[in-house]
Amino acid sequence: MLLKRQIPLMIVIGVGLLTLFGNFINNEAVRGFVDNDATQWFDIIASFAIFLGALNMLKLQLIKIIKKQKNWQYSILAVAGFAFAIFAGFFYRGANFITIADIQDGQLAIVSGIIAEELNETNPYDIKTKIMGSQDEYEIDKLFMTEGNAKLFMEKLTPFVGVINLKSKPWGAHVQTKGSLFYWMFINMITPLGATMFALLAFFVASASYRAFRIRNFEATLLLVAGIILMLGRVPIGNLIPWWVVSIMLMFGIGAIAAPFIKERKILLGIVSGGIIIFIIFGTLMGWNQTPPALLSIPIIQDWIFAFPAMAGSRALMIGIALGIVATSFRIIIGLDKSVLGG
Amino acid sequence: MITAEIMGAWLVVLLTLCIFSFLYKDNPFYKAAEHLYVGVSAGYVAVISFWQQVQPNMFGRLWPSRIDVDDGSIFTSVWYAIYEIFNFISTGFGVLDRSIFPEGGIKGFDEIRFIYLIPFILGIFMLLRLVPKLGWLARWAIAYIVGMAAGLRFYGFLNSDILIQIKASAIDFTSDWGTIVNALILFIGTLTGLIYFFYSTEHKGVVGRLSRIGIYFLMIKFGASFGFAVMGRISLLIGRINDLKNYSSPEYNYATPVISVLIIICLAIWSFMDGDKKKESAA
Amino acid sequence: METIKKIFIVLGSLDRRIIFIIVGLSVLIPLLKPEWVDLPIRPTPESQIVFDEINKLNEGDKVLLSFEYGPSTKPEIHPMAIAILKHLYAKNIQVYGFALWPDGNFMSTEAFSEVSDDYDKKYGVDYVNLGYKPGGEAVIKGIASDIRTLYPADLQGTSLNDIPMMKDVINIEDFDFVFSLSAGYPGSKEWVQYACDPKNIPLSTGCTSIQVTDIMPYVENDQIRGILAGMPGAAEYESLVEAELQKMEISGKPGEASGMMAAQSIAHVVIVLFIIFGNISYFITRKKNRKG
Amino acid sequence: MNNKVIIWSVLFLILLGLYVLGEGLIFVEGSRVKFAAILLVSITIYYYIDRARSGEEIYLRTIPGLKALEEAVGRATEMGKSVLFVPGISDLDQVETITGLNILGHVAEHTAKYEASLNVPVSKSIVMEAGRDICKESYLRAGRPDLYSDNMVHYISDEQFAYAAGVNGIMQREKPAACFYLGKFYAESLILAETGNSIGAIQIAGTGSMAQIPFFVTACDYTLIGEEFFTASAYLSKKPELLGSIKGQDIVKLLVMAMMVLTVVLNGLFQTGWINFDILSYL
Repeated sequence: MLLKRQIPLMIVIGVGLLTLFGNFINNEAVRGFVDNDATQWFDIIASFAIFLGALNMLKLQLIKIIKKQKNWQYSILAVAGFAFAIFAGFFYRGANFITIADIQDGQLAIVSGIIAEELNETNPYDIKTKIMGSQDEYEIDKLFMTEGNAKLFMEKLTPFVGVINLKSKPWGAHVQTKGSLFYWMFINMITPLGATMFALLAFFVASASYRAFRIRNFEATLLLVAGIILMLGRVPIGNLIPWWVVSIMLMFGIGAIAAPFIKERKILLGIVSGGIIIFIIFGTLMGWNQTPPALLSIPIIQDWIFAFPAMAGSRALMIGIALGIVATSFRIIIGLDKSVLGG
Repeated sequence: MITAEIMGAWLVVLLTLCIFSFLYKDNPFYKAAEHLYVGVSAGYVAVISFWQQVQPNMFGRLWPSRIDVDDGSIFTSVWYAIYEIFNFISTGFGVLDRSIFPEGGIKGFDEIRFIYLIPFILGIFMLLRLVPKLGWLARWAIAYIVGMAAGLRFYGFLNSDILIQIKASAIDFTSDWGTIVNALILFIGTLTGLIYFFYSTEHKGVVGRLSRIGIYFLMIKFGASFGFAVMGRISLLIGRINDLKNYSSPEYNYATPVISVLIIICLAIWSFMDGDKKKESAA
Repeated sequence: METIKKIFIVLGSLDRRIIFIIVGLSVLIPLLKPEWVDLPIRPTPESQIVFDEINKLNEGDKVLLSFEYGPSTKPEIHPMAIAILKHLYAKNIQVYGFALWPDGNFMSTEAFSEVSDDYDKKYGVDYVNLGYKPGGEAVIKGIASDIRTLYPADLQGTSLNDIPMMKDVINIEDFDFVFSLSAGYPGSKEWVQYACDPKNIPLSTGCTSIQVTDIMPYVENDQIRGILAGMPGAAEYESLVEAELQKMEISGKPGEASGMMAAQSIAHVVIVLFIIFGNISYFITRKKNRKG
Repeated sequence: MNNKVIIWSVLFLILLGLYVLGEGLIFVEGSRVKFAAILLVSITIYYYIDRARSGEEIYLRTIPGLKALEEAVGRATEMGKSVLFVPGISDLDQVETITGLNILGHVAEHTAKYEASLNVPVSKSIVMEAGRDICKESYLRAGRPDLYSDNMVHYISDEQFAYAAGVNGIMQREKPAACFYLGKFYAESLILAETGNSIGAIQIAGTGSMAQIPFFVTACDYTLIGEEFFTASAYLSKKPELLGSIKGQDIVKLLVMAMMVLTVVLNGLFQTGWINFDILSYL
């Protein structure tokens, strides 16, 4: 019982209090530990948690394959994808590059010509200056995925160059360099899959806008109107909407607000249509066609809605959520909330 | 000539169209792409956090490069002997070339920090959660993460999301009428918004009316988030269709048109066969 | 009148896939033919504030540019990264790249390589890329207190001591400005809470549209100086930077986001029409059911 | 009761005094207000949790959402149709999933009483186990264990959109009269709410994920917004720490609102020069 319950709880309370009041303690040793080492430990354990997540996923997929549950064939793809990522991360580096040194005199022009053609750059001149500029050896700015391609290119250079050798980026940095298999996997597998999953949502939002977003009460009306004004105001097409269209929308808005107070349908319709006609006549007389007033342009209205009413709602929500998180963190730090430690 | 570049482009188009095929119906193409994504992204995140954090910051601190740390004592040579054992295991008993544990220690830090054995052990405890019998050890590691996250968030949210927001509600009465009115709207909106999330009294009478005004401000805020959410999703769709457009050029051997025709044909065949199967099972 | 009502009722039960096709076309056509819908871009006040804040920086200042977005949010944020880099390079400001997301490494490498050659900036002197560390808020706290314990070496593995521009940089207080390219958690909110508020370093951010309303209160009282909201924000910043570059007679490639504004506008109009028609058909069917 | 208040406020002053004394030596200068705020919030919340745990009845207003849930189950029984409950797509490590399952217990009690059929499709196996225990217990408490069957709570798929497609299938086939979406949701909330709308079901949603609230508000008949969702679950769970914590949060909310009003007033007076105490320099 001590090992399973008490000690983890002591860790939570101890680390929680230390991190919280670490912000106030003045002596260097404690502050150094809290701000640097403690955060480093947090990052290291967070990395192990990521490994745990990956292994968990792997376990689930393997069970699905072994037990031949529904759609188990697709789990093979998941395991194969995971294996490919590990292979590109730990076993096959790629990112090979070539360094050349002491080019035979007079051959510099030919060498920089070959390099320029490989990097399909227009003039070999700036490569020439770079080669002259480099002290002992010059690293050709091209990374080859496979050693085979690199060797092919080396043959073209060997006759003109004294020293030439094939190197590859150090382990660890290969995970970010352009020519590595890992980078190829990121650009050609993770990017399209990740990005397209999100792009699907645009379609779902569109069909939901048509079939689900209804003005069922005054709150939903406020929400949809604010959303529409924001969507139109934030894109260039917003400034094309003429002032009289905006005034019609305003009159409809006033009609919607007045609706609960005026029972009679006919009177309400009369007020709204009358208002629109007066608005337009007044507007054309005042010459709004040439210089439309700021108040009747969607982008300006959108700026105001964004900066004040929406801001107020956002601040109220932010304080509300922050209080919830502060209360939950407080319960965790004094050890009241044990469910957080898991099953 | 098929280069890695063109092969990559075709793969991008294939995977993009497989995911988009979900719009027609949940079909084998979508399931395949989805499961591939689950596998690859899990592996990807694990590799990145190993090479970016665990190897340089943990192993790097336990076994820094020996030259600047070696004081010739037996203890250091024993310590680096362990390092060699780790390397022996990690290179598949000497088969592969050295990768995770380079020759003579990891460059980066200049002193051995034995205190970093603690996160190393806690990290291993975290992995033990997979072993049913020893699963409880993981709680120690989770406790550290939960405790520190609570400490960080208590201070961070209280300071930035409450104290500074109170300070921000101050109104500059010397400025022009327009700013004062707007600042008042902001102030009233925030107060009434907070009253809506109040649970200690019934929302009747004055409190009821104030909370109604509060919900109106909240609804305008949700309207703004609704507008932004639609805007964001459309931008991402534009990004994808722009990629498909770029990859339909001859430079990539017309990847998009060719693959989309192929997928449409396969989908038609599949849904035709799938239709029969359903009829049989239904009959 | 009767026939119009019948049309709306039929429209009311439109099949989802027809709506998908309409949305698909409303994005594809303006992308293929951007010149049909060529509209001037009007910067919102918040984008203008971001531009003015960065324009105030002068030569030799140090800016921390943090990449916390991935492939799925690249269309919104990457054009911002390119525009910000152009602006900073044109003013000869030193750029320090960080990443709080694993994918941030690739995004930063791509952004740096795309722009640095046009302004012939050298790695290690004008810009450096320190890369990603897992841990979210804890990483920001580490950067705020001591960068060297967190980052022994940069992304390419060269240790910090032999990078010239890292010489006198200890922690966040040595930076004149922080710009967070953020698409979620950890992102600009955590930069405010764990670095820029406690150490009061000026911070500005470009983020995905979905996040804007959650960090708006920070923008209102200058905890974050202005905000670039989604792809339209990127397009606005691009047009501001282009105007500035013309003034400084520096030629540069046009921005990506501005070209997509046509598609964004048309798609928004289509969604707004969907909402309006959806509600009209809803009212008509409801009134008919009540009568029928 | 009020001598506890005195004890706590004396303790607060002592701790603050100690801090002020230690400033510069042990403690950092310049964050006195932050330290006082942390102390004040902690003491207030602990004070109310302590009162709740010592058995005192904590008054919380009725949550309209819960009433809407009960009415919807009643109407579903009248129409002889089933009730669909979606507990979100996250695992038990998310607070919102636990909150959703709490409310599931309450709904299950009503479906047992009204003898309406309940259908709970889930996306994670652990959530399925927890859901089955909660439903069994509720049916027992309502005195109708015979009506409970294990396949009421059934697993569909781990993947986000495949799960949404599966739940859509159930909605179109069974045409439930009431659909409840209570838990942590991401973008799939749109697909569920849209299909629920197309079959004319009464839809009630509740989530802490702020990004999905706008879509739920426009597509569903009733939505429990963020804090309301958590409060409803605490209200049902009758756990003293949760009820006391909510009461404590309410009181802190009052303090925050009072401070905002004070800041505006004092700052206004300072600007017009009537007092020379600048509150902003303190915050």
